[in-house]
Order: sequence, then C-alpha cells, then structure tokens
Amino acid sequence: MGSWQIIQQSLPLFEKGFVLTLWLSFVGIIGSIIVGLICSLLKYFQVPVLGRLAAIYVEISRNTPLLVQLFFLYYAFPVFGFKLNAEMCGIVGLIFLGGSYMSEGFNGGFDGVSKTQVETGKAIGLSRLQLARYVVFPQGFTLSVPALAANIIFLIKETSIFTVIAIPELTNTALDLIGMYYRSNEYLFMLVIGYAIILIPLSIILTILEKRVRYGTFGN
Amino acid sequence: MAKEVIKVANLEKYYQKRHVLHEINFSIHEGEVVTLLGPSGSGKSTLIRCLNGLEPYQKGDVIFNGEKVVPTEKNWQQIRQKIGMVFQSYDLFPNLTVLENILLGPVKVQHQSREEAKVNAERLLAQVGLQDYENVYPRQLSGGQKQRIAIVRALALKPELMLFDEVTASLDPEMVRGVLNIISNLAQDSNMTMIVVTHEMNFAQQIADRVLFLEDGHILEQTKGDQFFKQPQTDRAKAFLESMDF
Amino acid sequence: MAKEVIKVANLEKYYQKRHVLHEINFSIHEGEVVTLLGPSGSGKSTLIRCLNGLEPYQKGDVIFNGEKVVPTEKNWQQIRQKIGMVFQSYDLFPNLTVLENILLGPVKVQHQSREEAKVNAERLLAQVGLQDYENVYPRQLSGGQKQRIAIVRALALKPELMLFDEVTASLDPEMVRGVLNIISNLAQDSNMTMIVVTHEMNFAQQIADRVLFLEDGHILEQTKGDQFFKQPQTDRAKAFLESMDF
Amino acid sequence: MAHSGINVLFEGRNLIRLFGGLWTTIEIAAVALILGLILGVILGVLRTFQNRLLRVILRLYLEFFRIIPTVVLLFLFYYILPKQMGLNLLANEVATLVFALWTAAEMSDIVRGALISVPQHQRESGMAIGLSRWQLYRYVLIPQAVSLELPATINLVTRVIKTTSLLMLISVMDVINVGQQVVEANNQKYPTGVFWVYGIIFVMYFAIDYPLSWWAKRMDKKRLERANG
Amino acid sequence: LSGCGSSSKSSSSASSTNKGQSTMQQIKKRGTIRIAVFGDLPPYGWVNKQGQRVGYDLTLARQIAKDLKVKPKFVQVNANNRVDALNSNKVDLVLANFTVTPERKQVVDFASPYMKVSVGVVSPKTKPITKASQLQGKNLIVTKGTTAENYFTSKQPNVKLLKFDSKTQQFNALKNNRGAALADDNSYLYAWVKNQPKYTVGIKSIGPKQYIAPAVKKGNKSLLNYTNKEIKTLTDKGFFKKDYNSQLKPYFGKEVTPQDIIIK
Ligand SMILES: Nc1ncnc2c1ncn2[C@@H]1O[C@H](COP(=O)(O)OP(=O)(O)OP(=O)(O)O)[C@@H](O)[C@H]1O
Ligand SMILES: Nc1ncnc2c1ncn2[C@@H]1O[C@H](COP(=O)(O)OP(=O)(O)OP(=O)(O)O)[C@@H](O)[C@H]1O
Ligand SMILES: [Mg+2]
Ligand SMILES: [Mg+2]
Repeated sequence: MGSWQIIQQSLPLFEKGFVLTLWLSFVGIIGSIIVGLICSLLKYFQVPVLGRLAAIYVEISRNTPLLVQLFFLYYAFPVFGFKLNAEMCGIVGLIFLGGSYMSEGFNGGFDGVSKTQVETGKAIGLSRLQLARYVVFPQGFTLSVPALAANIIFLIKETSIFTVIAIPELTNTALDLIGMYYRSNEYLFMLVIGYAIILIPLSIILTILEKRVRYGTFGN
Repeated sequence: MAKEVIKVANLEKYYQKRHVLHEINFSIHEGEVVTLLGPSGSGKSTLIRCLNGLEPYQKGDVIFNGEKVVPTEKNWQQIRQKIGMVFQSYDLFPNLTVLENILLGPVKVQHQSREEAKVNAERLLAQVGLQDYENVYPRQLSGGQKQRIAIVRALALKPELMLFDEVTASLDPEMVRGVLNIISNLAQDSNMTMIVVTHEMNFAQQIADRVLFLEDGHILEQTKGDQFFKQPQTDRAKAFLESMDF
Repeated sequence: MAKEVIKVANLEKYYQKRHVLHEINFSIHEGEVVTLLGPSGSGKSTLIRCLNGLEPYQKGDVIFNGEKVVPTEKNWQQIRQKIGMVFQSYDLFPNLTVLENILLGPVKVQHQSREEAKVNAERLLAQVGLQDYENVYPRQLSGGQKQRIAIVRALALKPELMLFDEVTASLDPEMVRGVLNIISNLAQDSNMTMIVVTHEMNFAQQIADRVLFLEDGHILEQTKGDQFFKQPQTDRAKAFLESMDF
Repeated sequence: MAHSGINVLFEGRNLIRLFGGLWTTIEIAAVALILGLILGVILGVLRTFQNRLLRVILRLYLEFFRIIPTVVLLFLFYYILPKQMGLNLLANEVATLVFALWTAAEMSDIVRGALISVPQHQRESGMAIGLSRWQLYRYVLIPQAVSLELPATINLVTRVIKTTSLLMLISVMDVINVGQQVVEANNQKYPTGVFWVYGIIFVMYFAIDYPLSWWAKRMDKKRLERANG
Repeated sequence: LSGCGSSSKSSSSASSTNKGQSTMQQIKKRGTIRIAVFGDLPPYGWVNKQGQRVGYDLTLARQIAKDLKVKPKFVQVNANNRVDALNSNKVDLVLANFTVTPERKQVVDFASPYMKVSVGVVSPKTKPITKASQLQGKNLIVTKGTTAENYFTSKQPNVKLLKFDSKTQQFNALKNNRGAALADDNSYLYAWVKNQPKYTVGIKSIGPKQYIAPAVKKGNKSLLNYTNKEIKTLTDKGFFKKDYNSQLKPYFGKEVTPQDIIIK
C-alpha cells in the first residue's frame, strides 16, 4: 500500500488524537495560568503559610520530570486509593507542572517592574493594594508575556508525554499505529505535521503579540 | 513666624552596616525653600527619601506638622499624600495616560471626585504649558515634558511640602530651563514649601532661602541662601562651589 | 600650514528615509581643536560617528590624512586605530581589568609588545592620576574615573585624531572637572587634534579653536572659538547660547 | 503497609541498579550537554551575523527542534535515521545525539539573545579601538554574554536532565526503565512497591535539578540587584 | 482502518530492508549477536532483582549465542518497537515473545516457532469477564503492538482499548482498575494470576491459535536458515522442555501443561 493511502486511512485517528491534544493542552494551560497566578499572588503579598507552601510546590514541580509526575499520579497514587482517570491524570499533571512555570513567569514580570515605579507610586500615597492594582500588576503582566508565551508552547509539547498513560493523543496514536502496522515513516510524518499545525501558527501569533506588548511597555 | 512644616531631630540612617546619615537636625517653615547641596554620595537623596518614608531610618524622628511620625507603612502612606516628591527619572506610569497618571492620587488615594480633580489637573497642566497632552501616553512625550507632568502629578495632591531630587539631571540641557522655571514659579508665586536637591548652582542660588550643605552624611553648614553662595562658612563648601563652575 | 588630518566633503546621511546630515563640509588641521555645538538631535553624534565609520553615510567622502576612505568595514577597522573615540557612557569592558582594557587595542590590534604597551599605559594612567588602579575592574570605579580610563584607552593607540562625544554628560558634577581638565591638557600640552561635542559652554569656550554649530543636520556656522561665544553669526546660535546658561 | 513497600528498594541489587540507571541518565545528559552547549555557542554567534541565508537556515534549525516535542524527535531519530540514511546508532547514541542537537538549538537562542543584549556601546567601543569582528567577539561580546546567559543556561541544563526521563521510550536502560523492571520483578511481594520505586526516582531527579535551579535563581537575583543599584 | 493491517503489503518497508543487515558472517566476525528481548515480562523476558536478564526467551537467546560461539548482546524493547528494532538494524534477532501474524510476516522473516500461544483475557475475580461480548463498551487494557491489540482492533471494534507502552504499565493499570479486563498472550496471563489471587483468566483463549517464533530482518537469509536449524536441533534435544521446567513452570498454575506451550 502506498504511503499516501496509509496517511489517508489513518487520518481519522490522527484527527481524534489532534483534537484530544488540543483539548488537553487548552485545559492544562488555562489551569496552569490560574494556579501560577495564585502562587504568584501568594508570593507577592507574602501571605504567611500559603506563600511558603506555594514556594515549596513550585520547587518540587519545576525540578522533576512530567513523566515521573504522571507515573506517580497514574500508577502510584491509586495504590493508596487515590485514582483519577487517564485524562484527568494528564490534565492534573500538566497543571501541576505548568502552574510552577507560569508562576515563575508572573514573578519575573512583577520583579521586572522597576523599583522607581514602585517608589513613585508610594510617593503619591498609594496603598499596597493600590500599588499592585495600578502599577505593579498592569506593568508586570505585560513584562511576563514573553515568558508565558514560551510556557504555553512548552506545555503543548509536554502533552506528548501523555502517551505513557495511554491517553490517545497525537503521539500515542502514532506510536500505536506504528506498533500495529509498522509504517513508521508515514506515521511519524503525520505526527510531526500534527504538532506543526498547532505550534507553528501559535508560535507566530505569540511572537507578534509579544512584539506588540513590548512596544507598548517600554519607551518611558 | 510661619508654622513649622517639617522638623528632623537627631536622624541616623544606616544601610546595613554603613552609616550614611549622622545626627541630622533641621526644620523648615511654611513657604520656605531649602536647597540641599553636597557632593555625590553625601546622602542628599537618602535624606529626602527618609522624609517621606521611602527609606527607614534607625534613630531620631521626623516631625511633620508638629506631630512626630510613628514610622509604620500605614502612617507613611497617609503622610505621603501631603508630601509631593519628584525624582530624577521621570517616573510616569507607562501604562496610564497623562491624565490618569495625574488623577490616580487625588481620586484613588484622596477620594476626591473625578470631576473636581480633573478641573484641578487641567489647571495645573495649563500652568506647565501641557494642556493639550492629557490623553497622551508617557512614551509619546519628551523628557522635559515628562518631568513637567511628574511635577503636576505631585502637585495634584495639593501637598504641603514638595521634595525635588535632581529633577533635571537626566534632561537634555535645552529642556532643563523649562522645568526649572516651573519650580521657580512654584517657589515664588505659589509660596510652596520645598526641599530641592540640585546640581544647577545658578538655579539653587536663585531660589534658595536657605542652603543645607551635606558631606558624608553630616550637615556641614546651614546658611542663608545668598550668603552661602557669596561666602560659604566652611572650606569644604567653598571647594565644592569652586568645582561646580569650570 | 599644518597638514589636513581630516576632511569631510559633501557628506549626506540618512537613517532609512530620514535625512539627518545635509551637505557637511569641513576640514581639520593638525593640532586644531574643533567643538561641535548644537541643540539635542541636531546630528552632532551622528556626524562624529560617521568620521570613524561607526555609521555608514550615503553620499560624500571622508578624507583621512589626504586619502579618501573607501568605506568598507576592513578599511574602517584600519583607520579606527588612528582615530580615538570616547563616548558619553563610560564604555569600559566590564569583563576586563583597567589595564587589560587599555592594552587590548595596542597589543591585539596594533601588535605592540605587551611590555612596551604596558609602559605607555602606565605613563598615561599616571597622567590622569589613576596609576594605582590598573588591576581593578571597572565596576569598582566611579564614573569620573571610568571616563578617564576610557580616554586613556583611546590614547593608548596613539591616535592622530581624537573624537569626544559628550564625555561628561553622565558624570556627577564634581567629577566633570577632572575629565575636562584632562582634555584641556591634551589640547594645550600635547597639541592633539580633536573634535569635541559638549554641553559645557565654559569648557567649549576655553578649548575651541573653532566651533561648528549644527542644527537639523546642517552646519549653520563655522566660527573661530573666541568669536563664536562673543558674537555668533546666526540668530539661532545666539538663542542657543542664551538657553545654555540659566 | 506503606512502610513495608519501601523494602522493595533494598531487595537484592535493586537500589544499586536504580543508581546504575541514574548513571546512564547522567552520562547521556552530560555528553549531550557538553556537545550541545559548545555547538550552541557557535551557532548563537553565527546567528548574530548579518548573512541572511545563514540566519534563515539556523532559524529553521532552531524552530524545528523547538516545535517538535522531544519524544517525537527521539522516535524520529531512532527509527528514521538508520532506515533512511543508513546511519545506525545505538539507542544511547541516538539519545545523546538528539539531546545534543536540541540543546544546541536552545542554546543558540540563549547565546544570541545574550549577545544582542550586550549594550550597543560595548560593541562600538570595541570597534572604536580597532578590534576586528573576531576580536570583538573573543574579547568583548562572548565573555559578557556568558555571564548574562549563565542562569538561562543552567535552566536549560535542568530541563535537559528532566527530559532524559523520556529515554525509556527508546529502550535506553535509564533510571525509569530500570525502575519498571524493578516494579515488575517485585510486584507480588510488594504491591505498593510502585509507589516507592517511582518515589525514589522522583527524589533522584529533584536532588539533581534543585541545586542547579537554586544556583540559577541566585545568580539571577544578584544580577537584578546589580542592575537596580 | 481496521482492514488496513491485514491487507497491507508493505512494499516500502520491504524494499528498504535489504540494506543494513547482519549476515551470519558479520555476526561471527563481530563476535556478538544482538537480540531484542523484553525486560518486564516475567517469566519470558525480565530482569530479576539481582539485575540479571532471565526468562524463557532469555535462556533460548543465550543458547543460540552459545551455539553460534558468540556473545549475546541484549537490547530491551517494547512490543511496539520490535519490528523497527529489526528494520532499523538495531538488533539481529528478536526473541521477545513475538507472535507470528500475517501482517508481521510481510515486514520481518520469522523462523520456525518455538512456542504456542493465543490471546487470553484476565479480569478481577469479583467481576469476571468470561465472554468477549461482556467487554462491549468497556475499557480493555492492552499493550501497543501486541497480537491482543491487533485482534481486538480488527475483530472486536466495539471494545474500547487502553493502550500502553510496556507490560509494567499495563498490569499496573489493571490493578488500578483502569479497565474492566486486560488482554494479552494467555500463557503469561496464567503466570501473572498465579501471584495475583484476586484475578482470573476469564477468557482462556480468544481468536486463532498462534505461534511465537524468532524473527530476523526481512531478507536476512543466512541468519534465518541458521535459526531454523537451531530451533529444530534444540527441539530434538528437548531443550524447550528443560527451558519450560526451569523458567516457566514455577510461574504457572495447574491450568497450564507443557503441551499448551511448547511445540514438539
Ligand atoms: N540602597 C543602598 N544600599 C547601600 N548603600 C547605599 C544605598 N543607596 C545609597 N547608598 C550609599 O549611601 C550614600 C549616600 O547616597 P545618596 O544616594 O543619598 O547620595 P547623594 O548625595 O544623593 O548622591 P548623588 O548626588 O550622587 O545623588 C552613598 O555612599 C551611597 O553609596
Ligand atoms: N539609530 C537611529 N535611527 C534613526 N534615527 C536616529 C538614530 N540615531 C539618531 N537618530 C536621529 O538623528 C538625529 C540626530 O541625532 P544625533 O544623536 O546625532 O543628535 P545629537 O546632536 O547628538 O543629539 P544629543 O545632543 O541629544 O546627543 C535625531 O533626530 C535623531 O532622532
Ligand atoms: Mg542623589
Ligand atoms: Mg549626541
């Protein structure tokens, strides 16, 4: 059978995997941003106990591989009666990992707001909260856009690791087909194309966005 | 005699181990213009930053309007509304328009009505010749314009005391004059109480009622303005004045 | 008459569409000191950057020592060894010590022996009063010290022409004098040929054999130094001089 | 019950084998990093040159390695290289190659970023004293870029080390693969063994990466402080 | 798609297999034979706690190497990369419980079989699965690239498959109740349930009887011929019986007899 036929025949499966990859990435990224933001706020406002916990979480999450995190969630936790289905494991794992990356991104932005801006805010009598609301956050968010953009791409790529917990996303689909029909050239080709379709446009959009934001920020 | 706006008593300041202000004592009365002079690193910026609580100090007191300031962040936040401060770097908030920059303090901090505050802001903008720029973002302004807006922003809070820290130091020479003129007017026409750190000796001479000369964190002399420039009391101040004109 | 060190003929410079230098013509003879004056944005920096090939120009020629420069990167690299340049920001290389900063050019570019170059460097350091700092890194120096080292670094190549672009603009006022003194000495004692961009009018007046006054990329006037400051030929220059002293 | 599970680690040579697997992981990561970082610096420098074609090619190289997930890269190289190009490498070599090329791509971007963020003045000062392009890079730009980029480089290193966890997918006997063997071989005796085996792998990765991240963070903080005051 | 596998005539793979293979001569010259084995499949191919590779396949592998007078070099594979390990010339021989199927025959060359097998289904005793129809709409755990996966994909499309990369992962998933049952070659399901009293092989055999055989790269005639001869000699010598008794018997329950597994 020709390559083209192989590709055509496997298209519906790849489509499913593609949609699943997109969906898991989407949920995971939104979740990561929320978790990351919460951690950053806890840190920024130096909330007593929670702030420390958030810091510990960030270090654990950032310094261990997603694969091992997933193995834990999927294979090890059920031993103690805590069981999530595969897709939930994937999402939870991605958020667990992404939350710390996003949090670092936000922190970088907040820290990047210049000291003089903060002092100027204080000098006109802004309270801590007002300072955050009118000065640090608006500027910090724009400063953190590049880091967030990089994280989004990173997290989408990380979904490929979901293959180890039997989620039929793109990579899993390809590896599975290879195992059954041995047409690795064709299936790997499809796989690369699948990721390229998601990531190339996204990367271009994010670059444009980043430029726009940067232009808007600097120049004072 | 006019009332004492601010008084500093036995102030001592350390950066970690480093002792940068020694036994600072002075007071300023309403309407008085004091210029702080001294070589680089002598502690001028540090001193005026202590006056509105941007720097903590380790000993001594700041007495504002006759009341000793209990130095908590909360108290300082209250007092800062009555003390305007302008820095060397024109620190407008880049994310806000000129008008929003100006109104932020009056509306959000002092809870003035927006309309009222806006009327006042526009009056001040007109005074510095920038009435047409209210809806512009800071990046669209020149350095001199930004610095004038920064002054307006501080004035919009109707402060009782203004602190200026080398406000022309990062301006192009041709822009310096416009900004200094505005401060002169403020001193002469509006009778604003103020402390001015500057390296522009001509300007200092012109506006100073009194000069505080600082070196190594000590106040070396406190002299009437005209007298200081004609005949400073200390040799150090004399040397300093000489070095300032080529 | 002394030989012509540099000559600029019909130079035109664009930044993309923007025409920033128009028909620039002048020449400078050995030992002459020319100051470039003009308002901010008039093109002073652009002009002297064209003279050592840091900026490409679109028309006209630079003639160095009687030879027209064919503007390739290779040629400019040769010529730059004979033209020292010092910028506003004291651009010492932060990764190298003071001595390494100074020796980089003579040893690596001109292939002088390290010993010989070092002797020369130490002599120059002594001249600017910094003989004790050779093994120090730039971050441990004050602005004025850095700028003096930057001048030494340029002189170490034994240039035939020195270009100074607002070398004191980012210095603390008290440090300005030391740096300007060094340039004065260079002009008077060493008879160095140089082009100086500055905003320090007293200084300009003191050293300028000739003044080029630039506005909007045009040379508005070329006048003898003493004459320019007493009675400039154009109204624009007059207004400029007035704005410079408060 | 959970307490008995931990003994799975001390059965036979299990623990030693896990460390052996970790060593394989470290070895691959180390070789890949050394090759990748060196290549990355070279490519990063090339990317700051004006040559259009060169820049486009290097950019494509970067984007390819950046867009394709590492798992996919591993499979691509593992399956396709030998078949299509007749280049046959052992799994460990494939892994090293992939990681080195990927590291080089990411590193080239870091180096380029650091080089162009060395202030323009520095470049011009160097030119003004007559340095040639090569000398400019050698004495001025690269040394400064290196200190600017160090934190980012360390972070890249931690990422590469973490990503080596994917090696198990192409039959490299890394720590995770060994872990699976241990889990399987001891399944009946230690039903909770899976928790402990993955647990120690988790700790191993953390123990390697955390100090590195900490170092990077500290340097970043220092640099910020220097920049602000 | 389901028809694709069985009818596929894999021309591209077949044509590309002629280059890059290790003939007998090369193997002898090299002094090692590279053999693909499983690492997590007791009792066929696995690693014991001393770190030694053992199991039914491994004993065979060592015997073959020994008879060839070369050293064996083991490459651990998962089910779904056994074919590619051969095709990309990572190994010379696959001895990893490789079931002979028509599709696989088109991409690799199988030697004479050394073991019998068919697909079985294991499930918890509390909710036993005894008929394929019980699986309709439920999750069934398989490993990618196994005959079990292939059988259910093509013959039982209504069963939802959860597909894993390795045996470790699939058994863990079953124990975590991630599926109603697990399908794999029945012989090692027997071995597995022996130590997992809560589970039972509810479907002992489903689909056709199949064989397990060594595989070589397509077109590697010399090694294929040798292996065929070797299998015959070993069978005649009763090697597989011995292998069975030492490696498999301890793991199997009473349900299994040597006749179920080895070929006479
Ligand atoms: N954040 C800081 N940490 C430690 N030391 C500091 C800090 N800020 C200032 N200093 C030191 O305190 C002393 C006084 O500094 P300050 O900025 O008040 O001087 P200044 O008179 O304003 O100088 P300039 O004219 O250069 O602005 C200096 O020696 C300075 O090095
Ligand atoms: N890289 C550039 N791209 C585009 N325009 C530029 C660039 N550099 C300078 N210009 C413009 O060229 C003109 C001349 O600039 P230049 O820096 O030479 O002025 P200058 O006389 O040195 O001013 P200053 O006194 O502020 O240093 C200005 O209008 C400036 O905006
Ligand atoms: Mg100061
Ligand atoms: Mg300039």
